[in-house]
Amino acid sequence: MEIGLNHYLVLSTILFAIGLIGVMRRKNLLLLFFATEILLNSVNIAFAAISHYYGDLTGQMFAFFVIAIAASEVAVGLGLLIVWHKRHGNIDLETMTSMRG
Amino acid sequence: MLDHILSILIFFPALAAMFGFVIHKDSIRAYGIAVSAIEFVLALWLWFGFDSAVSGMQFMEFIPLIPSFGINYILGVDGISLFIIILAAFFTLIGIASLTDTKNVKNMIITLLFLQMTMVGVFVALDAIVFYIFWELSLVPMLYIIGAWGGPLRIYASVKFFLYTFAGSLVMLVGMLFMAYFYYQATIDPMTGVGVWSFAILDWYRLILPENFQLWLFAAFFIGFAIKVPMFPFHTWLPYAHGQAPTIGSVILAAILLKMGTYAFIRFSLPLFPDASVYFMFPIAIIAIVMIIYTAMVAYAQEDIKQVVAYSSISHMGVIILGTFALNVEGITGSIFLMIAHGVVSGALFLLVGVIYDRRHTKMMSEFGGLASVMPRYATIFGLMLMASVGLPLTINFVGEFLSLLGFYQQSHMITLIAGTAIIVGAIYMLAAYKKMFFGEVTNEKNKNLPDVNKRELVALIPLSIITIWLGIYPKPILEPINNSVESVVQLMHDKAITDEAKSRIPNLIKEVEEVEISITSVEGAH
Amino acid sequence: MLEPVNVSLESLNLMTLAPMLIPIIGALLILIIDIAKSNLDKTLYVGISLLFLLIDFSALLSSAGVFAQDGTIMGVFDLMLIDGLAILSQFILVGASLLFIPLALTHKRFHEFSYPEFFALFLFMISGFQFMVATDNLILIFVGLETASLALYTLIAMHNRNKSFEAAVKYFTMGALAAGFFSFGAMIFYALTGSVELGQIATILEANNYADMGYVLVAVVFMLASFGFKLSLVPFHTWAPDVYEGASAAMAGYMSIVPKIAAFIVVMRMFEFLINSGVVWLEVVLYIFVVVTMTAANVWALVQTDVKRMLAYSSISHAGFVMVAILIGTTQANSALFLYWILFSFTNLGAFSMLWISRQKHLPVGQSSDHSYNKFAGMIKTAPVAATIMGLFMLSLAGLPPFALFWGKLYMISSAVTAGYTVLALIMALNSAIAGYYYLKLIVYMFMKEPVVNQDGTVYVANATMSLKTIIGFAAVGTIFAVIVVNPLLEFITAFVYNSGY
Amino acid sequence: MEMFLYIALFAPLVGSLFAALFAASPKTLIAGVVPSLLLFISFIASSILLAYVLQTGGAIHVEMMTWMATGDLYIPFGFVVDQVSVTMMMVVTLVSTVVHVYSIGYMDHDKGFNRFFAWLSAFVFSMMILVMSDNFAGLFIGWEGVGLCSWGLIGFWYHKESATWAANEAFIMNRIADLGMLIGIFLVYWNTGTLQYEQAFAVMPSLDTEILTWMGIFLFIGAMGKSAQFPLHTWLADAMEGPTPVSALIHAATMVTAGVYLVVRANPLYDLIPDVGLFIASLGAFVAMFAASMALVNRDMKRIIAYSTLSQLGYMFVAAGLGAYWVALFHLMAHAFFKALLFLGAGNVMHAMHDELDPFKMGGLSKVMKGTFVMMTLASVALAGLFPLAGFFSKDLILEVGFVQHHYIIYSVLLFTAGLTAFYSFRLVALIFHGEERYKLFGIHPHEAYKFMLIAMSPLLLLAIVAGAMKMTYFEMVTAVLPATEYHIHSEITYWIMTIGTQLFVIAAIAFAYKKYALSKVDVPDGSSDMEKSFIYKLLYNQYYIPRFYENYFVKPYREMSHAFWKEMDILLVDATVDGIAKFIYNTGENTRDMQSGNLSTMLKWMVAGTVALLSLAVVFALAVRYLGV
Amino acid sequence: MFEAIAFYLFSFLTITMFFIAVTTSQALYALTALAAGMIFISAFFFILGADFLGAIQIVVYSGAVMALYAFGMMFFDTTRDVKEKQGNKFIVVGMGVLAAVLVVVIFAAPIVGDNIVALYPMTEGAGNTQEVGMVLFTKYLVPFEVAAVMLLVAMIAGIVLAGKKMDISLTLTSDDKIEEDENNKKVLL
Repeated sequence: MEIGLNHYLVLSTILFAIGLIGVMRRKNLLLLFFATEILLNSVNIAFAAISHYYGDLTGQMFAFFVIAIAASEVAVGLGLLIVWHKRHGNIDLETMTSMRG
Repeated sequence: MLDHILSILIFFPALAAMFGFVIHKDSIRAYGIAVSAIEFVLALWLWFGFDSAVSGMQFMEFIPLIPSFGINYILGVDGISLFIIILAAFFTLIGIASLTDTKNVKNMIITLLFLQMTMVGVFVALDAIVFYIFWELSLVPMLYIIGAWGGPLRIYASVKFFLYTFAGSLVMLVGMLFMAYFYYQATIDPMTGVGVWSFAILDWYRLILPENFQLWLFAAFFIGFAIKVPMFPFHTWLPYAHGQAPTIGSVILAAILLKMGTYAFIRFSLPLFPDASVYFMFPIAIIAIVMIIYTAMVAYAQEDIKQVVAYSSISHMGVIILGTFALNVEGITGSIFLMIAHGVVSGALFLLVGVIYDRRHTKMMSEFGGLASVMPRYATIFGLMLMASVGLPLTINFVGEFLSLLGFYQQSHMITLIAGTAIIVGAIYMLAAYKKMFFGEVTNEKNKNLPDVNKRELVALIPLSIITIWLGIYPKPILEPINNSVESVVQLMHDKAITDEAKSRIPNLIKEVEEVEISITSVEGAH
Repeated sequence: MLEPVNVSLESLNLMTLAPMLIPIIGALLILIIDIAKSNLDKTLYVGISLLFLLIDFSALLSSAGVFAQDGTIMGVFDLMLIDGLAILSQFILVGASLLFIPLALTHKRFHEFSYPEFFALFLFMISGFQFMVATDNLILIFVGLETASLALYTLIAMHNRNKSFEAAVKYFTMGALAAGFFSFGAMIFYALTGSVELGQIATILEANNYADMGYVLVAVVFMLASFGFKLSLVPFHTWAPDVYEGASAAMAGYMSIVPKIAAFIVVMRMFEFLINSGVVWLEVVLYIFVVVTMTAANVWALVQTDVKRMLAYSSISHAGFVMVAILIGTTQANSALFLYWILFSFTNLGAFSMLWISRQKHLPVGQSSDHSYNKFAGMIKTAPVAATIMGLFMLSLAGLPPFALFWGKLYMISSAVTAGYTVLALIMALNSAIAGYYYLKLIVYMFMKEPVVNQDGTVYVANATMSLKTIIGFAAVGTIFAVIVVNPLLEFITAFVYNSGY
Repeated sequence: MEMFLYIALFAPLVGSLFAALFAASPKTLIAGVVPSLLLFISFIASSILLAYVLQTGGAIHVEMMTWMATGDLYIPFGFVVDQVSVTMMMVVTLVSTVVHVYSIGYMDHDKGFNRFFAWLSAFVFSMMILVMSDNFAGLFIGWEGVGLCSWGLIGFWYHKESATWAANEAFIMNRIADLGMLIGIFLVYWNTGTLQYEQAFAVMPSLDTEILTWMGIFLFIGAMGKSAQFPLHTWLADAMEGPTPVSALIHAATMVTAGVYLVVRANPLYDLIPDVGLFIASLGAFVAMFAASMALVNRDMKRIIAYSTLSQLGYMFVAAGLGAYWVALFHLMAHAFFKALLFLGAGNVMHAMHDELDPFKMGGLSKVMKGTFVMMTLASVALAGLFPLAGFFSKDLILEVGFVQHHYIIYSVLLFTAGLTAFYSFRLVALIFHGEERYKLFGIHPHEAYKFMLIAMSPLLLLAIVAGAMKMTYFEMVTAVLPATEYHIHSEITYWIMTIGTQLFVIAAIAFAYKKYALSKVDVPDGSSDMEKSFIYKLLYNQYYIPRFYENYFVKPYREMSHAFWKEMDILLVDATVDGIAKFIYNTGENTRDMQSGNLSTMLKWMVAGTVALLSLAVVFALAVRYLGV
Repeated sequence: MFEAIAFYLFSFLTITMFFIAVTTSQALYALTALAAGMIFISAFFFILGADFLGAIQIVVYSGAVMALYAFGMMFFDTTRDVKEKQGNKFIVVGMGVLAAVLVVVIFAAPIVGDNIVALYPMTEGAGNTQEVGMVLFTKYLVPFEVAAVMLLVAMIAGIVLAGKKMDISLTLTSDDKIEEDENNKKVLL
């Protein structure tokens, strides 16, 4: 039973889907950010796998930068959450509906 | 100076309007009159310098605008457009001279001057895009005039006016782009594979399109023009626009703006798509009949005198359309003449309605009655204009109406017979309205002491009355240049026609073909 | 063993980096100055930003000169790609930024401009966008995009009021999702071709004759979702109205132009080869996208009661309109995209600036939003010049000739016509007509109603300073006399686009 | 001679404009005198022209200027004075001079004195254009011009509802016919290429009969309107709302005969289409009797005379239709004289009776109004066609034409009508001038009209008496341009039997009328007598219910339809569709804006939903490619 | 064989962990599960020979990011149960699953591997870190530097947003008030 590239791709997809579910169902912003991390991580697996199977380093590069991006996003995201929390005392996205229509 | 007179005619009022901002509001009226009088003199000068014997374009101007896309500032005037330009200048002049609104006169006059720029521009533009620019731009001042000085429903009316026309002309724009593209296709040099973009109308004239292309393009242009005219069933903006607009707005709308549509038919639809014109002749004629009879009946049912005149405009525009689609010299000449005639007469009628509105602040006919004894001069001028509107011989309208119907008779007897009821139904609503307003005893106390027309109003009305009769008796100075230009249009159509039907419908005037046609064979391959 | 790599400095073509490095240097300078001495006036930072943007602009000019001579330049291990698209889009990016920065000099004091960091982040953001458009490497695109986006989220939030936080959080969260989509799409492309460079990807896919159509399509779907978000295509547009409303008007205007042109460039690079090699599916989907985006956004704009929100929806609609260029994919269409966007920048930035100068710190009495239509009622009476200028922008946005945007629309529709998209051309035309309504609505309020908010008109220029007025005047003049510049612009653009192979 | 032509033509116009100068000012005598003088000048000029025509036998043809010229169409203002038009000119100028002078007295107390003369002279001018024009378009100018003036004059007392209504009715009815005329003109133009009489008629023989038939029919429709032939006749009776001189001039002597003039003028055309001619004759005969029957019971003096006019027009059309153009023209002339006289006499009576029109309320006026009495009686005699007055010569001639051409039905109808004519004419005379002085019941003190009015009428009286004598001169003159057919009954005996028989029949009718209305006691009818209850009486009295029919089946539906078109169609259908489209778009926005709920979670879901939707599309497509090889 | 077992084991573990991370109502569980999932992912990296990446994964994610989140959680006090109202769960899960299924349908087919050339092939005998460094500092030097800028941006953003200066909004304070405060030398800026 050879584990091929497609296996990794399917795994990546499943994790991505989980991330999507999380993005859609989470109302707590912090937990929602968790889900976005999952999205990026799932892609990283695939990149590493492709890189491996093709014997090409570009995939690893991509994954490397994705990690960097994920880290930066956390910083900005938490900053925004802090500001919001200071003002409202919660980080529930249901409270963010002052603009609509 | 005559070399650039068209540009001067266009931009002088606009520049003057700019300067108008710094004029004090007490003297703005004098300023407006002066500017429009100069403009009118310039227009007359144009007429003076115009060579009636020449059928082609005169005073052509050319400035490259976007040459890489074939858009250039090309102007020119021929017999077809000359008189509408003069009419536009004339109506702006008397419009300003007889202006009675006192609210924001300054804005009004500046707007009118801008409007004048666009009106002149439309009729002298020989580049489709330049034409389109002025065509669209004319909506803005009118929107403002209706919306800012109009009646209680003014906003609805102005927005409706704007959007309806705007939507229609956008479809037309697509048609223009197609036209330019076909020209490009036709001029592709087989060596380089590169064609020439051109939006110049005269270039387009040289293009012969396959019939099905003509049909589609005709339809695209038609929507734009039909809404502007307005043709049934696209006419419903007009009663609102007229009903709500201030007097000056209605006057200019009826006298000039509506003519843009019919003018465009003659400038674009006929020579560009002769076969499609023949193909659609009868459907359009039927629409014209509906316009004539149906709107005349609706006019009869109106309670507001201004609406009567508004609907009557539509009815008359039906005759103009009919004459245009007679596709022969008599009909087209007649329709152009009727454009001018209707401009004068309906303009005058709206002015007259304005006169009574200024005095009583109502336009409902039931409020009046017996005005003939209170305001005899008013009644007389109104009567004259009414008779002109009804198309009595020796008034200006008759010449146009007669020629239009005469022209169409060659194409269809039955339709002309039905369309001819214009003279009956027209008389019905006009006489009924006149009777309600002027005849009978003066029953309403408020009407007992109405002053008759004053000097300012006469300044506008007398010239119009004189023109109405003068051109009714002696239309030749106008008919002749129109005729010459129309003959070249008809000949062009005949030469360009590709179907046998069209060849037989459009008369051959047996003149030497001046231009070599570019035939498109490659257009089919475009899609 | 790894061989040592020999790199000659010439082959790196470091000059290709210059335009991106200049704003970074400017940003760092600002940060350093702030560290050295705090509490300096914002005019200094505005000046520095302007200065560096101008240098950037001239650097771009020299790149343009080089491009005109030698054609496309690759640099730094072939990572940087300076072609016509990159240069044109950077001109728009930097040009619009030049127009934006002076808007910081408002009469009233707003929170974000009290930070030197604001200007630093702004310059970083520009550099991020510049990187994004000047490469065909998905990694650099991604990194540039994120740099710019993260800065942008912060800039929005720095306006410091509830709505701007809300806007920033919404934008951020959806942006994170879009980033996920992007990386997933890139991953599939990589899986397919073993490359993350768009040129390479195109070559390999074509060589394979699109054997893995399924993979390609899935990749395209995720890319579409990701850039659909950036370009605010329906249904990925939902952030746009809220973010525009939450951000300051100036920022909103800026956002309607700059991030989108960057995204357009990437989309053009990414989809053009697919469309041209006959991926019917993409054509169909893009067709649906542009039609839905144009129409739906227009329809929603109709029912808005707030001018800024209306402009937000209108910007969405314009984006849909321009997306047509991507769908058509001819040289004419791509040139039209740039022409349209340049003209749009003028007009839209002008319109938002008009909102900006009428901005008050507190809601006007009886108003529920900053820029409700009601606030502008009767403006012609109280502030005639401002009303006229605003009306001008509205007419231009509506595509009324001869104002700026008309020429863009004209050329865009013409490109549809030329490419045989007749129905699409008609839909575009009719959408312009629908759009006419809501632009007209503002004109109606300004010109035809009686004033309700105040009688002296000061509210409309409450925030005005010389620099704001200059920018608005500049935009207005550009809007009116666009016809003069269209021809040289068009020739310039067409040459650049054509020589880049698009 | 051209100068006289222009004088004859433009003198009335000058008079009209002169009077119009004073239109808005209070009564000025000069505004009446000057136009009358000018008309007299016109009359003199016409007479000179007549003399010229008589002498030379030629025609004067001038072309003043171009009117319309476009394409192949060329219409000048061209005028021709030939035997036919000069006859008409004479009639017109003479009668109108008389009427003008008469009106100075008649309109003496009217506020609109000046305006009246402006209109009246304008009418004469139009009529002159009508008869003098050398082409169909010029004819049409006059045609419409007289229509306009007729409108202005019928509605002269515009404060009266009935007057203005009648004016509009007249105008509109005429317009209906004018459409026919216009189409006729178009037919002429497109088939002959010109509108000049001479050239057009020259081409006509070479044309298809069918086309000619249509031409004839449409032109005749025009004539039917102006000459108030059935079914377009109702306006004429209503037109009596105008001042009486107007009725005399327009609705008796001149305008209504324009139709006859047209047929006569177009004789080369109608000669080519005898079928249409027969139709015209039959219609004429029908109208003659039809109108006479209505005159029998009417109780409005002016209407009775109007019906009589209608009836006589029928006679003229019989003659014209049967090709006896010169007879028609001759009767036209004679009729103009005695009918105008009759109307003017009626005007005197009205004045005397303070605008009372019901002859049943008069009676015995012969004592106070001797002059008028004589004139009206003589005019009635002429109308009845008794020897030796004008009517005898002209009317009997028409009977003969019918007889000679073997149209016996037409002949009998006309003969019978002659009796009716005599009856109603003398019924009127008897009721007005004889019997009890019923007017006293109403407290009226009648008085004779001004002397000068009577003097003004005298030329007409003279002509009514002697016109018949000019028959042969006239015949010789007009046959230069009209077909010179003489109508002689071959057998002398038949001729005498017929003539005397006719005369006796007429006299009997007169006697009957006198017996019934002058010698026996007459009550003012109150609807109670048996006769008044009879169906025939009601039918006749209500004008065969035709006006009501028109009101119910044309006017009312038109009004209702107009209203429906406006309210139901224009507003509820056409405009509502336009607004509906706009509203639909707007409401779509209103209904779907909830998509933008402002909730971040929903936004994210939309994004994912969009992606999933795209994915499904992509996968379906991809699978199709993979497995179906699309 | 070993590879297969490892793959399935870690697949199971990551999927489970991430699933818990998105479904649990306990924020702490979610955080822990996420951190665990991250670490399991690094296992894949090691399996695939991307040692450098695996190391980075553990350091950056489990070290830095998770720590940040943990601090955040403490700050926001979300350690208690999070009540999340759910609308229609079916839509959420349905769309997620559908997305997965759709993509998986495509991914089930092998990729046509023609014409793929490794641009930056792995070199025999060099360590992964060495290889990565080689590429990173040549070809990807620019993205690397940009990433540095991005981190700088993120840092500034974090500082600015969380800073004290954001507490009082100039945007909402009227200009007069600001003047006054400045004149009173209150430290606002």
